[in-house]
Formats: sequence, structure tokens, C-alpha cells
Amino acid sequence: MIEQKQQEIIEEFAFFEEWMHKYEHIIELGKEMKGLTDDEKKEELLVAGCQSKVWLKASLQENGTVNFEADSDAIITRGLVALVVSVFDNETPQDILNANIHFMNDIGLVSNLSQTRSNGLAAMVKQILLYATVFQAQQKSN
Amino acid sequence: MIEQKQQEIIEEFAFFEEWMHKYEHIIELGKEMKGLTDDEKKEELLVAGCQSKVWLKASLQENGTVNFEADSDAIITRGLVALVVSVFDNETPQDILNANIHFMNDIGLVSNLSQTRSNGLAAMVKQILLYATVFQAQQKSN
Amino acid sequence: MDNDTLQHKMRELKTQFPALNQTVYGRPLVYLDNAATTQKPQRVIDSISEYYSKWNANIHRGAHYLANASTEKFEATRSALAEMLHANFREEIIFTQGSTDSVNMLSTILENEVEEGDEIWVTEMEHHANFVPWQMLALKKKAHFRYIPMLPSGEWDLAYAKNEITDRAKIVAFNWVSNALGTVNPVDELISLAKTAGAYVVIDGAQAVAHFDINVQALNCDFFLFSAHKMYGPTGLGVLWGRKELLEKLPPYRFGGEMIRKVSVTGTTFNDLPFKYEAGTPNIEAVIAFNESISFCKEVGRADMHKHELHLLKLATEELRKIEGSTIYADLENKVGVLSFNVEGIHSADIGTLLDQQGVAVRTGHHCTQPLWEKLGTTGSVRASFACYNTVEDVELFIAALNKSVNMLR
Amino acid sequence: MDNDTLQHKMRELKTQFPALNQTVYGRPLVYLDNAATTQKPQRVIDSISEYYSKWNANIHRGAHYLANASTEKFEATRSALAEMLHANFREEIIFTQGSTDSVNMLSTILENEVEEGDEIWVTEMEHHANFVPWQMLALKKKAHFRYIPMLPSGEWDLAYAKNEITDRAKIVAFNWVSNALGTVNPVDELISLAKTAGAYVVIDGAQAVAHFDINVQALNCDFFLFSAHKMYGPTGLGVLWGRKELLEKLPPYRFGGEMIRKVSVTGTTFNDLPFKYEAGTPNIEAVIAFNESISFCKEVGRADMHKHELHLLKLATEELRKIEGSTIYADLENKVGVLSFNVEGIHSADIGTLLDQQGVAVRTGHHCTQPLWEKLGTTGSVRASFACYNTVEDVELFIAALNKSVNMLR
Ligand SMILES: Cc1ncc(COP(=O)(O)O)c(C=O)c1O
Ligand SMILES: Cc1ncc(COP(=O)(O)O)c(C=O)c1O
Repeated sequence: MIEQKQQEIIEEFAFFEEWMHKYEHIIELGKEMKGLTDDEKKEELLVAGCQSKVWLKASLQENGTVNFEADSDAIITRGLVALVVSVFDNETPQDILNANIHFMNDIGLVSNLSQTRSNGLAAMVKQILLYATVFQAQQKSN
Repeated sequence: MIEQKQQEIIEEFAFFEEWMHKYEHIIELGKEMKGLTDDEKKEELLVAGCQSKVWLKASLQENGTVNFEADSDAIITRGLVALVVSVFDNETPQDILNANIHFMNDIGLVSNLSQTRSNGLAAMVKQILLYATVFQAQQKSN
Repeated sequence: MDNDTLQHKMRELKTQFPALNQTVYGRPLVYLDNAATTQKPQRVIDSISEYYSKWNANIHRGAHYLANASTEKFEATRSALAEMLHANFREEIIFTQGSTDSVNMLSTILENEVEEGDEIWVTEMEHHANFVPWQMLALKKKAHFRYIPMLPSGEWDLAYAKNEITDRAKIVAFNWVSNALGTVNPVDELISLAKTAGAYVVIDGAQAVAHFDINVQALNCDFFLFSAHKMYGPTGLGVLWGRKELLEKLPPYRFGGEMIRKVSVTGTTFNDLPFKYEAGTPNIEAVIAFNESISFCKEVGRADMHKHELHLLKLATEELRKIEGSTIYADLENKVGVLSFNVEGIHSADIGTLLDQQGVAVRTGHHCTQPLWEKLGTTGSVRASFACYNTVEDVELFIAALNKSVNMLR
Repeated sequence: MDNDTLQHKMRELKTQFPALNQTVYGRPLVYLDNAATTQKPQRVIDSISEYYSKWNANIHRGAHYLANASTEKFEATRSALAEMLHANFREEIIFTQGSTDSVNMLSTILENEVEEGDEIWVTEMEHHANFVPWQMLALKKKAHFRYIPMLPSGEWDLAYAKNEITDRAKIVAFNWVSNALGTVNPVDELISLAKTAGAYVVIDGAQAVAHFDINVQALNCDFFLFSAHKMYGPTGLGVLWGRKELLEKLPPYRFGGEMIRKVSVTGTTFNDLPFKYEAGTPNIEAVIAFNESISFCKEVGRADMHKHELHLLKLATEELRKIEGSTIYADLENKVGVLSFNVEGIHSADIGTLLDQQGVAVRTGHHCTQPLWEKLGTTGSVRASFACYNTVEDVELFIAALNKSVNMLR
């Protein structure tokens, strides 16, 4: 499922020939995302990131999948966060941990996931994997 | 006089075409130099130098000129020290301070007087000038 | 020199910088991140290649041809720096790793000069490198860490400084030019206040050395420091100038080879200046190549550089004012070529990302001056900073790209 | 690989090092000062030029193309080093200015681990860089500064160590390979002694990294450090590896940009590893170019390098033994390619000077290990040190020049 969602994003972006349209789309995604309320944007949900802030909330659902909600104070990061969340949302911890995340590279946004910390995305994916690890342990101990 | 002595050294060395003969001559000078007795080689006469040790003794003579005696534990340095001493010995503090010391460059031993501190020669010349300054002040106050 | 002649002169410079003659994402690179680090002229790059191809050897300790040659080249840079800074003694020039390393060295060797209850002063606009080391020193010595507030205009509150800096002040450390805003600070007045109080004066010249001629004697400061990489030089090299009589009396910082006179199992004695503060193998390559940066600045002339950069700043500022909702921080006369701004309702990082896609490199965020942004009620800005090699076309491309970005983000 | 094949393989290397293909005083350069610093292969030099021509930007903090590109290249070297050292975590790799800086960082951040009366151990053969910082720490903390004596053979007195290293030992710091003698020390045994005593184990690998594959996990040490310039890399760069859990709990060293999470006038919080220990703009150029040195060593293979160097050492040693009055220090089997010697009645500096005139670069003097020479009853030696690119002809030229020098000096 995660792979399929990635493929859909890649196809969606293949449609854009110009950087401008790609970013316009990301900005659109950012605007559309529900995000978090100001109350929900708690310090402890902050994912360490250098430039723009990213908040990430996760909860294990009844059906054994994880629900992610997130937000950012920068609109482009918000759009990227929306993409990442859409890929991981409603998947099981196991599937999340097994996933090979490549869509960022494939849509030409590689630097956003690099070590450069120019935004919080790499840290966000790391945080998602951490949540998945914790939830998986939780499931096993139940 | 200092200039004349330098010219003599330069002419002497112009005679040698090969580095080997030049160094053989320096080694010879080193062997010939009277130097200091072991008792005279006091810690406080040591000129700071990285590799070989250089001792330098100076005294103001009745006739107003300075007498220098020196030594080194390395024979090539000893030869170079002998050259330097021969240039400054028996000159007045004033003449020493006014001197333009260029013979080391001219005989192709420039690196020996550089900042590199690979031997104590640069420091030795500095020390000679220091002595001259002190002696000059002494003369004036008399 | 009239403006046309100056523009003509500066236009030739760009060709000397290979990094500027390239495209990113298929667009000509417009490099406006010069306050972070400057590009390097070909002569600096060539000097590094030459060093490793011809002269490389460990310095000072050697007795062979290469060691002597590299030592002489190394020491030639020290002499060039002494001349550049108008230092009285060449051994007052200490090579460090960078500005950050220089400040940390100072805050360590000055430790015993500070007693409980003393005051250590900085300003509210300092780069973290000239803020945190002093804050930590104060913490360690139970001294008071104090700061000169910044006015909303981006200027120091000198009136406050006049009232508050007394003989309890032991150290006063401040930047000449703000990296976040580009303001040129009234250092003379603060130096005189600090000196009257009997404090040590430390000047962070990181953002000044590429734009102004420096005379440490005339400044009457005690320590002056900067990084080579912000003055068209290599990375990994800093300079710390200090008054000889102070450097002689203060304790050593790092221990190791070269800074030692005599080591034995029972005790160790230290070497003279400058070696006392230069333990271990230094960044030989960078020191030697930096001499080319020094010559470059001297030949072009910092006064012309500064004038040209201000011309670009003026053009950019005028255009920026036309953008609705734009705020320019420290929109003052007395600046270097730094334009620090925000556009209402838009995050600086978003502007940075879209400018980047258009080939324009700026910096966004807090620029390592968080207290400054706290004072200004925000968390950061977009910073476009100009160097001598930037051109009027660079400004035009920047402004066009900025307008496009702002439109996309609204 | 038999010796002929090996010689053939190594012979090709010399052409990769431009500095070796030159003459000094009209004679071919024979560079035997490799323990002081190695020459750099063309790929390292090219990498520096490429960096400044294409990628130069300040790292980590940037949000533009060049800043991202240089950050990725910078971090790629960290990953390559983690692999090279077999570190568990890439963030255990800290970039410093050199070995000296690494040891000073350690002796500072370990300060609070040492209490009055504790023991800090080194060996009698340490380089001053791994001796004086610990001596000074002991002095500062009123701890006992102790050392494992060196036997006249150039080996550690391990029996002494076994008896004397008890749970009072807090830190045991030692070199893997002696820079003055070339001896390869039995680090495994000392590590196990130190670990049993519950001490922190610090390994100075400055002279080891160019000759041996390193596995910090297998070594079971706590800290491992070295300089890039002794491993065919650029100057001004050092590496400090430390166990993650230790580096996480120990305090920061230098304060400034990048190592900070949040700065305010009331307090400051620090960043995660590795940034916590990397304040300020690092030596970006050197870090990026060093990746080429790492590849170079990997491709050639350290085992082959070492074997080849030992072959040269053997040839040189045999010839040296024939010189009347010669003393070879640490004439042992387990060495790297370092030949440290004196000739009776002749000062080492004199030999160095005359070798130099014949194009042969060696080092003379105490090699920053004064306590070692005190033990051996002299003040220094002539040191010829071989690297992978040296050849049998280099040895022949060296020996011929040495014989000539000795004859002139007698
Ligand atoms: C064993 C050893 N340790 C430490 C050092 C110091 O290295 P650096 O001068 O690169 O800081 C050296 C180099 O001379 C060395 O050989
Ligand atoms: C004013 C100021 N001080 C200090 C620094 C720190 O310099 P570096 O990172 O080279 O150590 C900088 C550079 O960012 C600066 O702009």
C-alpha cells in the first residue's frame, strides 16, 4: 500500500514539467492540509528542524494502523509534510518499518530528505519510524 | 667594517662551486672555532633554537667594541655561528645595530637565517642585536 | 571614482571566481549568501593546488627544503596580516580555526581575569559564536552576563551602555558589523566606554574584514578576530589578534607540539608568541593560500568594494520597498551590503526555497542570532548579502525571482 | 601477492603525487618525512579545487543548492569515516582541527570525570600532544599524572603497567604507533588492563591510520583520534571518534553556531551529536577532500601499504647497520616504516642538513617526544619515515646520501 501511494504521487508529479508548477502544487497541498490547531501545536510534538517548524502527532488506531497528523509554519514544508503523512497514514507499524521511501527522490525533491536539515523532513521520517517502532512493541506486548 | 667582512665571506664562498665544498668549508670553520668550554656553556647563554643548541656570550670591551664568543653542539651550526661571530666581533654596538646583514643570503644559506627556526641562527642574530642595544644604552649612561 | 567607472572595475572581478560562473537548476547562479561565506578567487584555489603540488611539508619543526619553504610561506601570511591589521608585532597574529575558535580561545584564556560578581558584556545582536562562550564563562565564574540592548531600528542602545557599563565590567565583546542585519556599529564609542571602565575589549570582526580597512592600534581594542572564509579565503582558518603584553601574560590554550619549550615527566614549559597559542600542525594550506586573499582585497581596495556593495544594496532596497507587506530590518545608512527582510504572511524558508529554484542563493532563518530576532519579535528573516563580485544584474535577477516567489506564495 | 607484484603495484602510486615528482637543489626529491606529514594524491588536490570551483557554501544552515550540495558531500565523509573506523553510529565521528585539537577537546570534556587523587595515565613515549594536555589536566584536578615507562628496546614496560594500573586510573591515553620510533604498541593488552581498571581509554591513532585497518568496536576503546594530514589528506583537519553514550553525556567543548539548539539571553540549550561538538564553520574543504584520501587508502589497501613500507624499512635498516657507530632505536620486528637512528659523534641536525642538500628530506630532533629521548639518554634522532609511495630507489638514494654525509662529518 505504501508503495502504491508512492507510485501515485510520482505519477502525479510526472505531470508537471516546470519547477514552478511542481511547487505550486506543493503549496496547494499545504494550503489544503487540515493540519493542527494552535492548541495542538505543542512543544513536545515539534520535530527538530533547522528552518521551519514541523509538528507531528501519531496515534495507534483500533484497527492496528497508525494515524498521523502534522503541520508546519512554512507553507512549502506543510505541503511536503502533507505528502509524507499521506504515504504513512493508516498503515500498520510493520508496513511502515518495512517501507522503502523513495518518492521524494523520484519527484525531484531529494534535497528535502537529505542530511542537510534545511527543513525538518528527514527528521520527520525518522520520527515516524520511531513512532512505528514504539507502536509495534506495544502491539507485541498486548 | 661589518660590510667589508661580509664581502670577504661572500668572496670566499664564491670560490666553491659545489654545495659539498661549501659545507666542507663550513664544517672546517666549525672545527677550527675556539668555542666555549663545557663550564661556559651555561643554560642562560643558550639561544632558543629548535634543533641544535647555540650558546652566545658577549662582553663590552674597554675600547667600546663588543666581544662575542659562541658555540653549538652541531658542527655545521658551529661553522655558521663562527661566520656570524666573525662578522660582529670587535664592532661597536652602534655599528652592529646599523648593519645590514645579507651575507647569509649571498652565500646561498638563506634558509639558515629564516623564520624557520630549524637552527638557532635567526635567534642568534636577534640576540646579538639585543646585546648591542643593551651595551649601547650602557655606553650612553656612562 | 564615479559610479560607472566603479561598476566597470567591479564587473571584471566576477570572472576571477570560478564558482560564480555556473548554473544551478539550469539557471545562472546568483550568489547572495556572502555573509555566510564568500567565494574564492582563482588565485586562492591555485595557491592551494600549488602548495600541495610543490611545497607540502610540516612546518617549523623541519630542517629540509620543503619544510623551510612552507614555513616561510606560512610566516609570510602572518606578516601580511600584521600589516593588514596594522599590528605592532607580527607575533600578535595567532592562527585559529575560525572566529568561533578564536572567541572560545579568548573566553578560556581570560578565565582567570574574571571574578565572581564581575560583569561580562556583549550586545543583543551578537552572533552565537560571540555570545554563548561569554555566557558560559559568566556562568562558570559566577559573573554577571550582561548585554547592551538593541533598539528596534537595529542600532545599539548606547545610552543604556553609557549608564550601565561601569568598572565592574571586565570584558566587553561585540561585533563591528552585524551578520544578521548588516549594520555597522559605532565601535569607537563602545570601545571608549569599555576602556574607561577598564575592561578588556574584544571585537568580532567576522563581518567587517571584507569591507573595511582595519587598524587595531587606532581602534584601541585588546583583541580582534575574524574568519578567513568570509574574506575570500579558505575554510578552517581564523585569525586572532591580541595585544602582545596580554598574550604574553595570559595562559596557553591548547597543549601539544610546537607550543612547548621543554616537556618532561615532571613538568613542562611553554614557547614564545605566537607559537604558545598554536599547538599542533596548523592549517598550513589555508594560511598560505590566505595570503592571496589578503592581496586580492588590497589590490581591489576595500573602500571600492564597500561602495560598490552599498550601490547594490541601495538598488535592492528600493525594489524591495515596493513589495507589499515587506519589512526591511535595520533600514539604515551605515551598513554593509546586507538586506535582511520578511514579507508579511510568508515564512522566510518558503521564500528561500523558491528563490533557490530560480538560481538565487540567499540565507533564511535566524542566522545564529536568536536573541536579536526575539527582540524584533520574529524568528528570522531572508538575508541577501552582497560581495564585491556581485553585479547590478544579480540584483535584478534576485528581485525578479523574489517577486515571482512572493506571488506564488500568496 | 609476492614481493615483485607488490613492488610493481606500489611503484605506480608515486605518479599520483605531484609533490614527489620534483627536484630540490637540482636533485630528485626523496621525501622520507612521512611521519610528519604525508604528500597528497592528485585526486585530493582536485577535490579541493572542485569544491571551491563548484560547491563552496557554508553548510548545514543553508537552504540553497550549493549549501545542500556541500552539506551532503561533507556528511558523506562522515559516513565514510564511520565505515572506515567501523563505528556503530555516524554521529560518533567528530571533526576537529587535528590530533592535538582532539586530545585537547578530550582532556577538557573529561575534566569533571576526574577527581582529586585519581590517576591519569600516559606512556613515556607519547607525542607531546598526547602528553601535555593530560599532564595539565592532572595538575588542574590535583590528580596523579603517571606514565608507563618505556624499556630501552622501545617497548612499553607492560609488567609495570600490570602492577600499577588499578581502579584509581580514570583515563589511560596512549599512541598505537610511536611517531619517534615507529614501534607498533600492544594496544590490546593495555586496553584490557585499562578497561579492567574501569578507566576511559583514549587511543592516539595519528601514526596508525595510514598503515592499519582500524576497528574501534573490536579495539574496545572509548576514544580514537587522528589527523587527516598524516593519512594523505589535507591539513587543518582531525577526527575524534567517541562512544555515543559518552559523547552524549559529556559537556560541550567549543560554543557557537551550529552546536546550539536555542540561545536566549537567559540560557542556552545544545544540539545533538555530532553538532554538539562542531561549533562554527568547520574546515569544509578539508572534510570533503578527505573522502578522497579515505578511498585512496581503501583502494590501495593498508595491508599492502604496510607490507611495502616494511620492505623498504628492512632494506634501509640493513644498510644502516653497516655504518660504523650507527644506533638504530627500536630495532624491532613489529614496526611501521620508521627508521630512527643516530651516528656516534655526529649531531642529528648535521646529518639532516647534508641529506637535505642531496634532496633527501628526513626529520631530525626530538620529534615532539622529549621524555622518550630523555629515557634513551639522548636528545633526538634522525628519522626517515616511509609511505606507500616510496620506492627502493628512494632507499638507495637515501643510503648513498647518508654515507656521503657521514663521511663529510667525520
Ligand atoms: C603520535 C602523534 N600524536 C599526535 C600528533 C599531533 O598531530 P597534529 O600535529 O596533526 O595535531 C602527531 C603528529 O605529529 C603524532 O605523530
Ligand atoms: C559576526 C560573526 N561572528 C562570528 C561568526 C562565526 O564564524 P565562524 O563560523 O567562521 O567561526 C560569524 C559567521 O557566521 C559571524 O557572522
